[in-house]
Amino acid sequence: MKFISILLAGILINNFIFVRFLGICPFLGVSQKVETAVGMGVAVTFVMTVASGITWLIQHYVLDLFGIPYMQTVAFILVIAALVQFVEMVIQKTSPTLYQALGVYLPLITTNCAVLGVTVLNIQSDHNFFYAMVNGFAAALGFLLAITLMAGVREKLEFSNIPKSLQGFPMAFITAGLMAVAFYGFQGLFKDFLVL
Amino acid sequence: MRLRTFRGGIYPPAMKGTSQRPIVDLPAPAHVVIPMQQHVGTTCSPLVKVGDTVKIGQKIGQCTTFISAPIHASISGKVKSIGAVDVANGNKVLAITIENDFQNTLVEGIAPPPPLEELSPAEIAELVREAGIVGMGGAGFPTSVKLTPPADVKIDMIIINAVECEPYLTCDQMIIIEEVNYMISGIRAIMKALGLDHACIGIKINMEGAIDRLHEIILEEKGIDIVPLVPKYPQGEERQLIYAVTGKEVPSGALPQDIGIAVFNAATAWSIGHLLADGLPLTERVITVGGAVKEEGNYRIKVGTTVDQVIEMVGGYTDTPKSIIVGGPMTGFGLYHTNIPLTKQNNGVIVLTEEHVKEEEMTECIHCGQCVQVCPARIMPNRIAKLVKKADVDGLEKFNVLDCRDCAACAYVCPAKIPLLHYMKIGKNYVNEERAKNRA
Amino acid sequence: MEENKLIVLSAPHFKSPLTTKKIMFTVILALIPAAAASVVFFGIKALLHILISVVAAVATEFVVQKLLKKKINITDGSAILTGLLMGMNLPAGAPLWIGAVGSIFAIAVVKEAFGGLGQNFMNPALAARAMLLAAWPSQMVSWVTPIDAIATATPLAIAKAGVPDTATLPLLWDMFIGFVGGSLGETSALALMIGGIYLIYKEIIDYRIPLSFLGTVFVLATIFGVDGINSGLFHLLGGGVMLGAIFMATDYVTSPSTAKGRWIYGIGCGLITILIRFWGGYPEGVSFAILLMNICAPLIENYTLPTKFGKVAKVK
Amino acid sequence: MKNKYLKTLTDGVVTENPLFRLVLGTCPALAVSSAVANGFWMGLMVIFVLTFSNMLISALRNFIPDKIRIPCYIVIIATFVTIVDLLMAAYMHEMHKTLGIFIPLIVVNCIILARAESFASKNSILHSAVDGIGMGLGFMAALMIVATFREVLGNGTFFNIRVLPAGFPVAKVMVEAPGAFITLGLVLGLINLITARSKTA
Repeated sequence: MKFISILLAGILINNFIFVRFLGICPFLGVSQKVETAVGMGVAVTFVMTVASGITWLIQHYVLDLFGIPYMQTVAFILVIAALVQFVEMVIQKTSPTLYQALGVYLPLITTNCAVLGVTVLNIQSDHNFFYAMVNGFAAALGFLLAITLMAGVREKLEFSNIPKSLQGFPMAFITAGLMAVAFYGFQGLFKDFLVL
Repeated sequence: MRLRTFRGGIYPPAMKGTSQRPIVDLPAPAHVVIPMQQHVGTTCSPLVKVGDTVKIGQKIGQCTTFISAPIHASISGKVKSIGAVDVANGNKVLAITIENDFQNTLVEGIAPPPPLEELSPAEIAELVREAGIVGMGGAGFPTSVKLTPPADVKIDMIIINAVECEPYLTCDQMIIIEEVNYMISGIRAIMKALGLDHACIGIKINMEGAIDRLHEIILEEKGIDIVPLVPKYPQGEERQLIYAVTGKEVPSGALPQDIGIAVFNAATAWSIGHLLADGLPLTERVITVGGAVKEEGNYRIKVGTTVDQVIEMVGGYTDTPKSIIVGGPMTGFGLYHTNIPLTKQNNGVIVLTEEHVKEEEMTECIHCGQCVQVCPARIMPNRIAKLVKKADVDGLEKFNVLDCRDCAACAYVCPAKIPLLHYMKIGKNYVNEERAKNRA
Repeated sequence: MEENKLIVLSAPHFKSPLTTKKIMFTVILALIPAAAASVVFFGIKALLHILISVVAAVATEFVVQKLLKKKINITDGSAILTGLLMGMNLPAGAPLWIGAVGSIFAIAVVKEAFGGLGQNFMNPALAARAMLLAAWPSQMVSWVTPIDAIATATPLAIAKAGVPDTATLPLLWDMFIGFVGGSLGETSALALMIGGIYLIYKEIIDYRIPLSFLGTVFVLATIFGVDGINSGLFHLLGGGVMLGAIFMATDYVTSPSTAKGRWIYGIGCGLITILIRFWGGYPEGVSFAILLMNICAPLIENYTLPTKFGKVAKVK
Repeated sequence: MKNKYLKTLTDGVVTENPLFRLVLGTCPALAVSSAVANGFWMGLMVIFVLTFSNMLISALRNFIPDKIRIPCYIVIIATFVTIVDLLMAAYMHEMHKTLGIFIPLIVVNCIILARAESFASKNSILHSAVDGIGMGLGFMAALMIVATFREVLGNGTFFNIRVLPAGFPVAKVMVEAPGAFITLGLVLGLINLITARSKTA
């Protein structure tokens, strides 16, 4: 149950983009085309899930053990940066096609605050190792959903005659705002069943 | 019997007020203007000079390439001038103007050909070619070319297009009612030329008189079937007709002959029938004159009669014309002036008044999707129009703009009054240019 | 011969008499029964709500188009329609200014900011309604009973509040006629259906969206409903499903234009509606369902492109 | 000399305002602009981190190997972020709780890394410090402008002082997610409009 709860919460109810404001930069920057948006979303999903696991281990077996929890930010960001580098190298070696598809997005992920955000939140909400990874995965799926939908809408808006001063970022924000209103519909979903 | 049809399409008002008007022979005009291109393919070169005397049926335009059709004088008289004139589709084409001497002299050597039983397929094709017969439904594709398919193509089905789905036009209907025998003998010739013993006639169920006439006649005619079709536009579009009759879709980018089907217009078969009867090349045809003219009706005219001559002969306008169209109102050409010669291809002259020609205000596309619902090619005119505005060639390829068959159903239904057909044509140009560039 | 007066247009030279404007006014006409019903049930307040919303919408359209130096086309009826829908989506007990704010937001931010007619991605009236609900939650649920205008809850809210008690639930017949609490325009299923049938008969709207939307709601509510209280019929007649399925989900601009896409879109609307009604935080989910499907519409359309004629393995 | 610093400062606040012109640091901008006070404190922290990280990176710019410069920058930034995090936790406990996760997330605020990469690694310590202050101030000002709209309309207060009458029906949505996105979008549009006008004028 908790597994489903976390998934639903991450994807719909507490969507990282529309509710928590995490990962806005790539959400706005890489959502012009559905194809690239999906690529970015998939890359983020992978990194967030793995990063959630690794940072959980670091927190519990390094930081807590040595009594230096205040080093969390520094340690986590380094782990994420290293992880992204590592993933990039592995993908490049093992699957050139995947690398071609995701390669360009990987370096951008380091500064995606959703990644650091979810790892910190995992620790704050006392998830165990498994649920930390589930949470990372769910949050990333939420990101994937949001960025894909956004890209779909923006592809359509390409043909719209948007007033000049609203073109680009302003319009992207307004669009995201309207999407956030729609996501209100998921608030309180399954609140009698969910265990969070 | 369940009526057959295709997916999509529209029901424009039929406006077929002329549907029971007998064919009237219009007198030969004082002069005719005969363009040297009345068909798909290469332009013919004139065989006569200014001042020459010509006779009815005399070959005056000749071309040596395979895809073309020779051109004949439709009246006897003197060649007054040779030069470029405006034709219906907006182009300028070399034309021969002949002044009528009203002697109606036939050219020597015109005689009925031997009976069909004695002709070989090649001889039939050659007769048709020499008579200058082309697709008379509007496209103008040389009929002889269709009668001699390439060696690797096996035609196993003949469909006669008697659908006449455009509003106003009724000339094919009257041909069937009054002169069905010519059409049938033409169909027989086509069957023989292609070595088949079977043909289908696709016809709309609401063609009063014509259907009954056909039913009467085919009781005696073996191997000719009637396929009644839903009176929908563009049922007469070649691919939609084939689909309705056979259930087969002509593959995108391919020709009907690639799936073994050949389609001939009813009027084309009719003119082959006439050729077999009297040996006279194609110099006359039947057109519908409709709209705001005194005597609406179906008229037999000499090829090369101009639009203003026709209108004068039918008694002139009854109201101020706003738009004059050669062909049907869906796919025909709007004229800038009426000094335009009518060719073998043209099946109608329609005079529209204020009632139908409104310069409606265009609004933004409201994405109603009507064009998508009606498109017989099942492409998305709404998206294509937007892509054309952005000159997005890749997008246009992706949205299959080249599959558009110019039926104009999209532009007909568009509530925003966006000239979608116009955009589709531009889109096709973009893609074709890009492809040509890539080939180069 | 007045040759130079000939008008040469690109083919076709015949066009259907239907125009954007006619479509808009036909939809407005189809909404009149429901609007009239709302005035009958909720009195002069309903009329005021509707009038204020319409006037605000048209005025906003005018001002924005003037400011953007665009062609003024407030007569095309689209702003009137948005205003009308806005007004009909308000509870009778709401303060009068709220419709004006909603209309201004709908036209200025949801419609004109995206380029105006035909270019927005969300239904303006619905987006504004959801925004109002988020901004003023208490005012936007100030339902009153018809005629005597006593504060009440909507049938859906009663059903959601807990163990369904047949005594407090309104009769299905009342819900069909519209004699229950709810947004102005949504209560009378009868009046809405009259409008809907008229629109389908006039071929203004495609039957696919209302049919799949209502069908999904009916089927799911029947499956998951409890003891005939939360029944399929109850969920069809209660809340804004009728209004939404007939007048809002069918908004051309924000729904897919492909036939297959419209089925998916309608089913999606129904699914999310039931999801929110049965397990969500709100008693009513129609607006959110349609808004969420608005967001999905471009993707749905892109994945349901019609198969072009003759798309078969190439001969030879 | 003086002009150069002044220009850097005004660049940061006005012409190259990180939020309004460069559209960087949008996550915290959306998250903390629900109240002016939040914006103010977030801005202050960003000024602190940005100035010091700029100075340190500028000081070390000749010693950091080019290949690993980004990780080095991140470590430096993360260190300063940890310092403000701890300071806030100690002295501004309420505010620390309100801003929550967005304090550690200053690390990945693109403004800071962007300035390190594009400015501090190429300029003198003093100049980099001025740039940090300018950019930070610009960010803070932008946050507070957006927050003003949101707090006044959404809560009826400005810097926690009530400015709208008590009965005024404030729009709750303004302090929530949709309000954040739409306000920022509209403010950005407005600024584009003003810039375009002033350029043509």
